[in-house]
Amino acid sequence: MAEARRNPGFGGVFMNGLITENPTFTLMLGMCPTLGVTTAAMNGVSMGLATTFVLVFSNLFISLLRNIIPDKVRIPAYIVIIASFVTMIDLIMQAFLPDLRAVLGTYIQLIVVNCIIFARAESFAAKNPPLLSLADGLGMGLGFTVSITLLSCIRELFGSGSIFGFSVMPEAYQPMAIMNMVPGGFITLGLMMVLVNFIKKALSARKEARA
Amino acid sequence: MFGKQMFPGGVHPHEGVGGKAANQGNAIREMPAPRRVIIPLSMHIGAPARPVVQKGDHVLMGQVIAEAGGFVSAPIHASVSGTVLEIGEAQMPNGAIVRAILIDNDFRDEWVELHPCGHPETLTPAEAQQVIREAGIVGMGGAAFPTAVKLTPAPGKVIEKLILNGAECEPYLTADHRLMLEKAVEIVDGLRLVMLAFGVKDAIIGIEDNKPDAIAAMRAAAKPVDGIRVQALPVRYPQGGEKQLIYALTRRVVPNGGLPLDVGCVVCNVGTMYAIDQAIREGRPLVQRVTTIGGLVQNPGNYLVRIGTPVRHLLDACGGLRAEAKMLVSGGPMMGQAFNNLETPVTKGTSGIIALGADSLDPDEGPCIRCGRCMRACPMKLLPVHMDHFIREFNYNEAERLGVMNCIECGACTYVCPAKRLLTQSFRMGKKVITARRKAAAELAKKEKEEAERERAAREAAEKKEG
Amino acid sequence: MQAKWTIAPAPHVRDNVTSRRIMIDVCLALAPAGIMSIVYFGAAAAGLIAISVLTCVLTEYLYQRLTGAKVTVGDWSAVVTGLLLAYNIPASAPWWIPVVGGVFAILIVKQLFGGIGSNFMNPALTARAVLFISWGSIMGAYPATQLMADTVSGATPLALLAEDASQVNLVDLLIGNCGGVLGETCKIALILGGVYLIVRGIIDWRVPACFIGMVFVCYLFMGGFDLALKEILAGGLMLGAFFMATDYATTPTSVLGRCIMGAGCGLLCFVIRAFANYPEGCSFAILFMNVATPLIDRFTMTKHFGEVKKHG
Amino acid sequence: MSTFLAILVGQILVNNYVMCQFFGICPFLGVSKKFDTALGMGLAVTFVITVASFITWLVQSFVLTPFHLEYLQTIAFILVIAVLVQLVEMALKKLSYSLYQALGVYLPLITTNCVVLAVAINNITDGYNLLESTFSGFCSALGFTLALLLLAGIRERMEVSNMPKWMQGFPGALIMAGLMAVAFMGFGGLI
Repeated sequence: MAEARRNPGFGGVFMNGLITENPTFTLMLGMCPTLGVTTAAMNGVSMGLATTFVLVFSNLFISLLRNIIPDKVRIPAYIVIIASFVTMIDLIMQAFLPDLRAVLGTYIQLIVVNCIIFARAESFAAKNPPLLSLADGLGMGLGFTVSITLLSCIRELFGSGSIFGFSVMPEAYQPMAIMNMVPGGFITLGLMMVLVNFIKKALSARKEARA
Repeated sequence: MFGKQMFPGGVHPHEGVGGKAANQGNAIREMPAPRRVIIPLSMHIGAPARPVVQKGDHVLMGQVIAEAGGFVSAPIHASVSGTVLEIGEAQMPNGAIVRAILIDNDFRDEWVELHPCGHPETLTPAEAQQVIREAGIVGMGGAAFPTAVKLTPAPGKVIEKLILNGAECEPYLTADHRLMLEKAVEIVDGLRLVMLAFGVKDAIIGIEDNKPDAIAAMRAAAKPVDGIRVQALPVRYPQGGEKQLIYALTRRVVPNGGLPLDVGCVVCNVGTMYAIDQAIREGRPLVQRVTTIGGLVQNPGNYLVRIGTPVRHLLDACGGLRAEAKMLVSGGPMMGQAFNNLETPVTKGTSGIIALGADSLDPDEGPCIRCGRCMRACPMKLLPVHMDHFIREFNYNEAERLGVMNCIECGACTYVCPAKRLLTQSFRMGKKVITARRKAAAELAKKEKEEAERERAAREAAEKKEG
Repeated sequence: MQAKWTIAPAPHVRDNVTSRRIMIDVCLALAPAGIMSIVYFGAAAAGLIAISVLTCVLTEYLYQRLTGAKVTVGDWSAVVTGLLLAYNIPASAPWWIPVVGGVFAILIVKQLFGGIGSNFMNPALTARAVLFISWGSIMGAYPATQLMADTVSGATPLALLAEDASQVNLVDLLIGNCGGVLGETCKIALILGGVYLIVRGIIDWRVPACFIGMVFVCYLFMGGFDLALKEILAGGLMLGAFFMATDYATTPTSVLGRCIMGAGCGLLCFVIRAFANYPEGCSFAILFMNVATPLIDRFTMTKHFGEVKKHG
Repeated sequence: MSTFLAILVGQILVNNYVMCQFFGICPFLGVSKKFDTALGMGLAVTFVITVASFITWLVQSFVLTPFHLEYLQTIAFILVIAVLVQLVEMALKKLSYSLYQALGVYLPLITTNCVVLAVAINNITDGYNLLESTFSGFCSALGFTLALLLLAGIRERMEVSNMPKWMQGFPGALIMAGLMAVAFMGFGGLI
């Protein structure tokens, strides 16, 4: 793992989560919400921020408690910590953003089983001091947010002809309804990854050429 | 189960210029002996023969010039009288360079003294095997497996049925066809003698029904003999494949990895049976064979050729090649080997020399379109499309699981493939790799066992010392 | 004078059937239905067919040029996809429908998975389904044929059958004088093409037989002979059974597998037609069976010759 | 009876959790490389979901609702599932070691398989009774297994085809899944 090799500071860990090990495009974690809620850009941002909230606090708390929690019961313990924060954000949303909560539906509750959170708890927060864990949570969370916002922008653009609810396509454009449905999600993300693979290949080729 | 088709799968390969139609009317003619014969020492399956003559020796026709190199092997006889030029090399149709005895012909055709068998109808199995072995007879359909070995059943196995292969399913080839027409009596006689020697009550001669004259001739010859039946078979390649023929004639299925004897059958080519008859009745060893020269040659024909005659001599005798000829094949076009050295000699297994034109050159391979034609063409009911995909991905384990080792390399799948993929070639390669791996694994296991043995011995010795 | 003789692995004779010839044969078999569609729907049909074929061929060509792959447009498979896609579009569709469909079919369904033979779903059908889901109002609007009486304009035979079988005239169904997408209306032309393919040995007769037979039997139990007969002649069943459920790359390779494919398509087609949202179940039925094809292949592997138990 | 048929067809085809609702995508993409592992995962998931549906319904009906603790649903259910997975693992180890060897590796992954939690929550939201909940769980799991096996079959086939390099792995699997989802859309409105 990258964090074992060098000793990056707060910023390094943050950037690592945001770009180098972007949870969606590199680690391929948290696919269900990535695909499930990204029919509109607004949903993507909200889901991303909600996940970030949970990720930051669960990482922080798990890191704080990492020397107290016995190894044997660590998984149930993590789950309880994560589930508490998920319940918290769920109740907050129900109270202040009931419409959004209704759109995102079960996916908010399902943040608890989002493998990004679990994976970061297990592989980072359990081994690193609180501040770094916080940075990791923030980086990963925002990386996730950026990715799913991007995905939801594309899907909203083609599927509804708008971005964040603002119409951007010409009048004559007939929305491509399938982009709002399951196949559209899979295929758009797949194509984005093909593109990422392309770019990575081009970058590594350039790096090799320079070396 | 497979209806009139007689065996699963199969194809109808088409023929070009100089095919069966052009050649089946040409009676067997004796090819004049060449100035020099090149007799390879390994033209059969098994160990190479060991030369027993030296450079400068004078040899007579039919004289043993090399003795069998093991149980699965065959002796080799001089096909001309003359002087041994050297023990040199020859290139075989498959490109391999093997040791060979070169003899300069003195054109006197002096035979050694022949010893016909005194009591041909009361031979014991052992005597018959000995006669056949000493005559150097191997399977003349192309595989060249020593016939005496084939006729030696493993303990507990009995030869119930003798099957004579007169299918000649390869396109272009007509040598067996002509032989059955012209030597029907001798072939049936040979078959009868073998049946008597091995106590076989039942023999079937399978002939594809595109040779009605041969069927009639063989039926006429077989009529006076009890227990011999001539069976017409539908035309379908590879009808002459051992397992396919056994199934078509007896409905018995040779188990995978097994031999025909596992189902009580022995299959012999008609040419082989003719050679056996010659060996028993006249004491003649195998020094010449009938070979078809077909395709794009000026005068196609069926010739009685001395073993060791270079192809160049054959082609010259047929008036040379036509200008369109692009490829030379030893054997039939489906399974034969393309070669480019005109000094390649005719061997005991050379059933034909075929010249093919530009349409036989390999077209570009396209991607597989999964049409499934290869699966329906495969006479072994394998799944060529899947095996090929695995082998090209170097996934030999999966290919092995799908049964690539049972591939008989008949070429039917490659023939039908619309994408022109070299399926058979892919399986040949896969089989080679898998065989090599098995061998390596066996050797490793053996080594480990030895190692363990040695360690144990050492430990015991040490214990003893301490004790 | 040692001549240069070619060395190549056996066998040295090849059948003269090539992938290209197979595809050209399929195009030929599709031709009668195309001609009939132009007769029924006029220049709009011709235009859509041309755009669709052109898009498919061009997409394949450009993709292969851009990625440096071998250009294989010469094998005619893109033309087949283009034709099939066009046949699944109603005559009233705007020009961009076949363009979007063609790019999707060739680029995403076919080339991204490796081109001809590697795709696991029928490109034309998948594109049709995507278009249908996205622009249901365009794809689901079936204009009347030029020869049709005004009274029944618009409604497809399938929709009419769902209400009352006696509304549909059998002869109209057969000659194709009824609403529907371009290529599916004239059943006689489709059957002609299908029989041609069967005779030429290009498709396995078992697939259309199982497919159509299954739908027939299902409807026979549900609504009797008249309904069953009209159901198999209505909608895209003939087009699907002869030309799409027999697509090599996306259907099982074994004989038994192909029978299962046909029967499965028939059953699903019946279920979707009779009970689901979409009036036309044929495309989705075939697509679902395409998805199941690798599994069918897996479980219908034949035993080798010699693996069987000894016969008596 | 018709309720059960509706649940059966609905959970397997029409509202397939993976193909129509985006649940359980991580194991769906992660464990579908080989048919055999996909089968093992499918069986393990089927077992866990069926039992989890049963228990979570009991928990909801006899603990959460009577004590007005509905807001603790997420915590309660996920704990039940986590404990259940642990118990199943231990039980399998004791009772059938061969089964444990076959399925054991997949069990820890199931805790974070959101299908399990989603099914449990949806059972309550849809107002199913105990039997319906259990049956719905079983059918959902079958639907998950079906999708998993279908994708595994396709991926095994693609392994030996000439798929371009940049499609191999996740991108290819995602697009395959997308095309599969197109096929599943045909079942819309079946119930």
